[in-house]
Amino acid sequence: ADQITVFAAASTTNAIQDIAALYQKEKGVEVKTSFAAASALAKQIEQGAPADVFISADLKWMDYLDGKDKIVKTSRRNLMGNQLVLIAPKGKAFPVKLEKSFDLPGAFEGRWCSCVQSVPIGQYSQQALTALGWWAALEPRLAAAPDVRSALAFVERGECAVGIVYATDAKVSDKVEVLATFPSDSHSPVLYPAALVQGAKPAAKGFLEFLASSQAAAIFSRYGFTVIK
Amino acid sequence: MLDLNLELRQGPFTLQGPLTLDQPVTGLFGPSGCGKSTLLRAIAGLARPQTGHITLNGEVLFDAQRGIHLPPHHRRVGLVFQDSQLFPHLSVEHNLLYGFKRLSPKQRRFTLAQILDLLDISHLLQRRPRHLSGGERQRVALGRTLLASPRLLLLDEPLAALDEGRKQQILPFLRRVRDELRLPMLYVSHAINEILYLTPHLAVMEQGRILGQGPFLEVIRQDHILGLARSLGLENVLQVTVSRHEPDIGCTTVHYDYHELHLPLSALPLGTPTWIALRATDVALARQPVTEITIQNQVPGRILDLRRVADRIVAEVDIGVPILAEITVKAVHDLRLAEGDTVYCLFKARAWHYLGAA
Amino acid sequence: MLDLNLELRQGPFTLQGPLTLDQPVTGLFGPSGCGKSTLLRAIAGLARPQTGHITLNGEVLFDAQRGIHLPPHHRRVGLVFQDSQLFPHLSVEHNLLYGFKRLSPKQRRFTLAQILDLLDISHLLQRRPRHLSGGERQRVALGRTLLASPRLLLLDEPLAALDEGRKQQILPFLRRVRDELRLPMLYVSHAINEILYLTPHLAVMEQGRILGQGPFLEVIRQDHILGLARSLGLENVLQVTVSRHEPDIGCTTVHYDYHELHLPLSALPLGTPTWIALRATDVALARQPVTEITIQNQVPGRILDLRRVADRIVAEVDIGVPILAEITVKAVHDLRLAEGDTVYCLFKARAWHYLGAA
Amino acid sequence: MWSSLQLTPEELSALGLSLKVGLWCTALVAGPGILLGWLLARVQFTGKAIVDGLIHLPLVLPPVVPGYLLLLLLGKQGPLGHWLYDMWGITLVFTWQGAVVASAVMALPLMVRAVRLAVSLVEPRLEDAARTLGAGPLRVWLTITLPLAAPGILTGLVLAFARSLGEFGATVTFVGNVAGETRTLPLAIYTYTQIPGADGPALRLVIISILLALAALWLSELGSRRVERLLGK
Amino acid sequence: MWSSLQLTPEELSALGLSLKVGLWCTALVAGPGILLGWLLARVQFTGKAIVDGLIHLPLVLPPVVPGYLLLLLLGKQGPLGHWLYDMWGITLVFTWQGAVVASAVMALPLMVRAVRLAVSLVEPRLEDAARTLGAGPLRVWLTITLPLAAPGILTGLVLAFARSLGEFGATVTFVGNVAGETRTLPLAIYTYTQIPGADGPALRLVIISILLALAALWLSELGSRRVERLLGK
Ligand SMILES: Nc1ncnc2c1ncn2[C@@H]1O[C@H](COP(=O)(O)OP(=O)(O)OP(=O)(O)O)[C@@H](O)[C@H]1O
Ligand SMILES: Nc1ncnc2c1ncn2[C@@H]1O[C@H](COP(=O)(O)OP(=O)(O)OP(=O)(O)O)[C@@H](O)[C@H]1O
Ligand code: MOO
Ligand SMILES: [Mg+2]
Ligand SMILES: [Mg+2]
Repeated sequence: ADQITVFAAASTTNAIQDIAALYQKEKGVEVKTSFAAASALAKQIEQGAPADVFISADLKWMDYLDGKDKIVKTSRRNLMGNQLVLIAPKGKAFPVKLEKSFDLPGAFEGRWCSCVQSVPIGQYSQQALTALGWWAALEPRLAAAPDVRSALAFVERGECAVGIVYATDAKVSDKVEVLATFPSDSHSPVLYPAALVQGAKPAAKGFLEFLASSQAAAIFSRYGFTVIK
Repeated sequence: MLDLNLELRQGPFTLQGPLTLDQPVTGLFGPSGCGKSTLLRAIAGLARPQTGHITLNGEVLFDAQRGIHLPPHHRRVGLVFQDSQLFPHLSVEHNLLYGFKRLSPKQRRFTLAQILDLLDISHLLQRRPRHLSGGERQRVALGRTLLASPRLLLLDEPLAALDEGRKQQILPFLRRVRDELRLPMLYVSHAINEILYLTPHLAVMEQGRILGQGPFLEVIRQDHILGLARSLGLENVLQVTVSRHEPDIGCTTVHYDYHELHLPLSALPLGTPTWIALRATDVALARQPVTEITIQNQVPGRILDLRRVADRIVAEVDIGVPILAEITVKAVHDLRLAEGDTVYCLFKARAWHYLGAA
Repeated sequence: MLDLNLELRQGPFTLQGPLTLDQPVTGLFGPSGCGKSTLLRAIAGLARPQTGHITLNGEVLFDAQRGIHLPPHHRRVGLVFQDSQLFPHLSVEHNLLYGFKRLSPKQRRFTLAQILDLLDISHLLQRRPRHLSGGERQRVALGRTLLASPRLLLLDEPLAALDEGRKQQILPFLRRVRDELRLPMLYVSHAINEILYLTPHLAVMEQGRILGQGPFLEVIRQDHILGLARSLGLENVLQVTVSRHEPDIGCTTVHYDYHELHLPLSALPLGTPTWIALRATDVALARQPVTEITIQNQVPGRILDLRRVADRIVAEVDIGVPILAEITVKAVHDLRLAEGDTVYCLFKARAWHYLGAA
Repeated sequence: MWSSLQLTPEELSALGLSLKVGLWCTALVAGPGILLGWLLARVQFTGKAIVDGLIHLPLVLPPVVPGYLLLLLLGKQGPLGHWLYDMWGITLVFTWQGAVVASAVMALPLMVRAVRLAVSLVEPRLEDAARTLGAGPLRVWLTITLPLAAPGILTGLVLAFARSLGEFGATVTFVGNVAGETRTLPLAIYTYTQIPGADGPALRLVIISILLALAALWLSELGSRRVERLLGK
Repeated sequence: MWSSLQLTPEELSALGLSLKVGLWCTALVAGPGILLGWLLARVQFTGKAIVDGLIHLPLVLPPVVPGYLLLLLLGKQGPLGHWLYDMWGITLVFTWQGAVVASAVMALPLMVRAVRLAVSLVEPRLEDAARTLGAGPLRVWLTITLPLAAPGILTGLVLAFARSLGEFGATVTFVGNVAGETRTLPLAIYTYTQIPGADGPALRLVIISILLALAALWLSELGSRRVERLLGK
């Protein structure tokens, strides 16, 4: 049977696993997956890793590989999107208005959680908070996590009064409450691009197409992603 | 003062037996591997017997039945190890002071200077044990234990690696320690003359058992230990009393029964009962008193027994006490000696040695 | 066969001097810390001198100038360490076989059974060194080196921790090794009688220097070594020739010049020149020959000198060779002895001991 | 990228923090490490296997797991963290003290193992000798066992310091990545590796780490030579 | 979550892989670790400080850095990786063999340190004794030095195995996270922690890790008792 290898950003783990299993069952193509930080995956592909499909958590690592001619440009597409939400530990919710007039920095004490600005969620957070005029006041109070899951854990454990995570993460946690969803114009769109890696096996093409199928879309939305039409 | 009765098994070996030390110094004597070191370890508290008890000056150090096992550091029993066991990370000075510095001045029985001087180790103070010779190590180990001022001193071949000169220096010191500080000792050595210099009291071990114990003479006369005296060349031991000192002619006169003996000058107080010893080979026999001869001691006696032993004859002569004389077959022929004859036993003054106060 | 001249500095200590060993066995004698062990280590190749050379049977083991330093395992020089240095992770058996099993059968000079038997260690074969007594360890170390069949044997106080009985067992064996296997040895001991049993050849060290070397008598008569003989109680050493054996009366007769001496029976072949020794305290003096006495040897001589030494008198009597006699002041008074007098020296046969073939 | 050999303020802060955390971690781990190492080498007690297992856990699990467990235990809502805060006003999460705790937990097994090894090689007869000289267990331990195990203690401390310099997973999970507070060198390096094309700054930090480690190793060599001399080698 | 005590195929695969990687890592690290540990303890040579530093690097850097360096060096395009592939057809990236290499690199400093410590505590006089018995340097090394350093070697092997069981950062960076090939227990745990709400399966894996570690420790205790008996303690 054919076999393909999919490198996917860690935050897509659950969805991609399900889709891969489904694809394997339907098409008889064995799908191997490797989940890690997009940065690690990109570097591995750059070094000639035997990946057929790359699914990134943001645009910049896809651009990075694109710039190095490591992906098949024509195959690149955005699979899905996500939203940014402001969360608080369960039971510690407070009213928030995502408007410049609202004083978010004054509305809670201590630190807030997101990720370092070098990972996408960190960057989106910065953009959104800047847009709302809170960044300068909140930047020193940032407790960054290496990934969204860790950021979520800090809020779940009440270490941070608020946090900014993806809607997909907030959705599955029963220990946090969503205070508000950031308007999509307050930050660059959260997009998950996918592409064939240079030299990918022919069978990979089918999988990339399957990712755009309605079956896949159902799975994405089940996990809280916004499906891109 | 030390009383014990115990059984200690280690591997195939079992140490066993009662032992009572009521003498200032007791020599512990026995062939290699008979259990001497193990016994010392048990007394010091480093090895725990399976059964029995150990009592020191009435204090129970160990009692299997009552579950008492006083730890070593509460026993104040000093042990000079056969293989020195100096602390490799400490200088000689700190090795010496290890037990000493924790003592209150009142408890200290020696000063560092005294010990350095006696053992001639002042020049080694800053050295590490690794940079010492075998004998130097042994001396430091002895000094370390002495400075810890124990109430019982266990010495495991402390002078084995030392030259004659050093031994002659350290032994008198140990005797002073015995007499002046009244520090009791259990002294393991294969050199019987070292032991006898310190004490006539002996415990003899073999294969884990204490075969006998008591005054040297009594112990070695016991049938099962007889070989010992012979192998040591110390067959004659007498108890005598000091009657006269003549320093000008270098002579000390002692007596037993109604006999007088002339010995080399000693410092023993008059009237002191003391043990003296003589090899059987140092006894000559004559038919008549001999005049014009430097042999001072000529004691008449009766031949009890003439036995051929290998190539020589051992004569037992009764001079108030039985004395063994080892003489050649030729001499017996020439003199036509026979049992029952009266003979004079000739002993050179300097052939006797003092074993110490009785 | 062994020739060396070297200088080796370690810390404040310097080992220095030439040494030539051309005898089957040489005794190495000297006070604690004088450098005996260091010398053995240099010969074995474990310590590297700063200057000088070491040659064994014409082969250069070490030469500072030529930069030659043969590693220890190419020297085939066996060293029995003062502190045994058994391998703690190997059983006694594997310790013993460590050097042995690598040898071709032709190179082997002993069998395991021989060594086990001699040293009486068969029952220890499966033990670990940690579970051995001090003397047992020393015996295993000796056995291990013997089994490695070296061409030169360096022994560093190999019998120090052993009882008299074991020494009497091992020394004759070492003598057989010397005679039958012609295995040369350098034997360090503080017990001069051990050394003299194996050889009359001695090297004497002090403070890192080799003071003298040669036949015992010559060495100890050297002014700067004089104290040694006294401290050992071996002031009289004679070279004699065996003239007669009388086993029935247990007597061996020897002669020097025109004098005869009666000694205990020995196994030396007739005509053999040999060394015998006697303590000064074992010599008695008489004005006349004494009859009817068991003292066999009565040799006339002339008093050369009468010296008071502490509480006693040392008389030097010329009986063909000078003999020292230690007698009491009282005896000198009683006999009115004076220099120039003719006296008879009385020696008991059994007071002599054999030092070995000259 | 080498435009300046001068350290940027961020680099300086990460370096200083790493050094601080490393030294505190080493100090914190020393006592328990020595005690536990000795205990495991010398004392037989029930539950020894469990203590042994617990100590090794941080080594056998991916670092984020101990980090997460620390968060559960020492976080504001954690049983111990709660108590620490109420009783002493101590907060560990998001503070450099927390980073110290995280790397100490990760370094402990290394320290314990090294000490245990060295203690097991100490000659018990020397301890016996000390006891006959009147030294009680504590004095024997302090004056004989510990000094003779010093090479192992030193090795353990070096390993602990080194481990702390490299510790990332547990730290970031437990105390997050807060600039100037918990952003040690590894966390700063991680931050740069997440930015495409930021290899230069990352490499600078890596080199700073390496230099710091070399300096520490060099110091430890000096120490180990001292120890060897102390032990009379 | 405890619905079944039976391991799922994924769990089994991760467990088997961890075990395989751990054992191979331990085996791989043994030789160089012993050699380097002995070298650093006993031999003076120029560049010793550099060798020492190099060995410690994986310890002092966050694990992703050595992982990335391995990728650069041993990747298909890396100088060494290229050669390995051309000459021997060996691919390390994304293979379990690569995972072995990654954890071996991370474990090496621990192994080296333990061996070095033990060798430095071996009595050189015993080696002297062996030499006078005719043993050349190699035989002395094999029959005296190594056996006497056995406790250190054992400790080093335990640490190496444990480190390999917990190794995450270098592995995921160098060989990725491919189920059945490189997804060892730590990577599997990571994968679950990336799935919101999958704490249960993650915990199961953590417990499997712990049990595996305990089993390994228990085995090593047996070994260490054997070694102690061997050393006549
Ligand atoms: N490594 C060393 N560094 C400095 N000095 C040393 C070293 N080893 C030995 N010494 C010194 O060298 C001298 C000679 O030591 P050596 O062991 O050769 O004496 P020895 O004659 O064998 O004495 P002993 O009869 O006591 O064994 C001693 O004074 C000793 O203190
Ligand atoms: N740990 C041990 N396990 C088993 N047997 C031992 C142990 N230690 C000593 N032995 C044995 O116990 C016996 C007594 O040993 P010990 O050391 O007391 O003898 P020793 O009389 O001091 O001998 P030496 O004069 O040779 O020093 C020996 O036979 C020895 O082999
Ligand atoms: O193995 Mo980690 O999680 O990069 O410190
Ligand atoms: Mg003993
Ligand atoms: Mg010596």
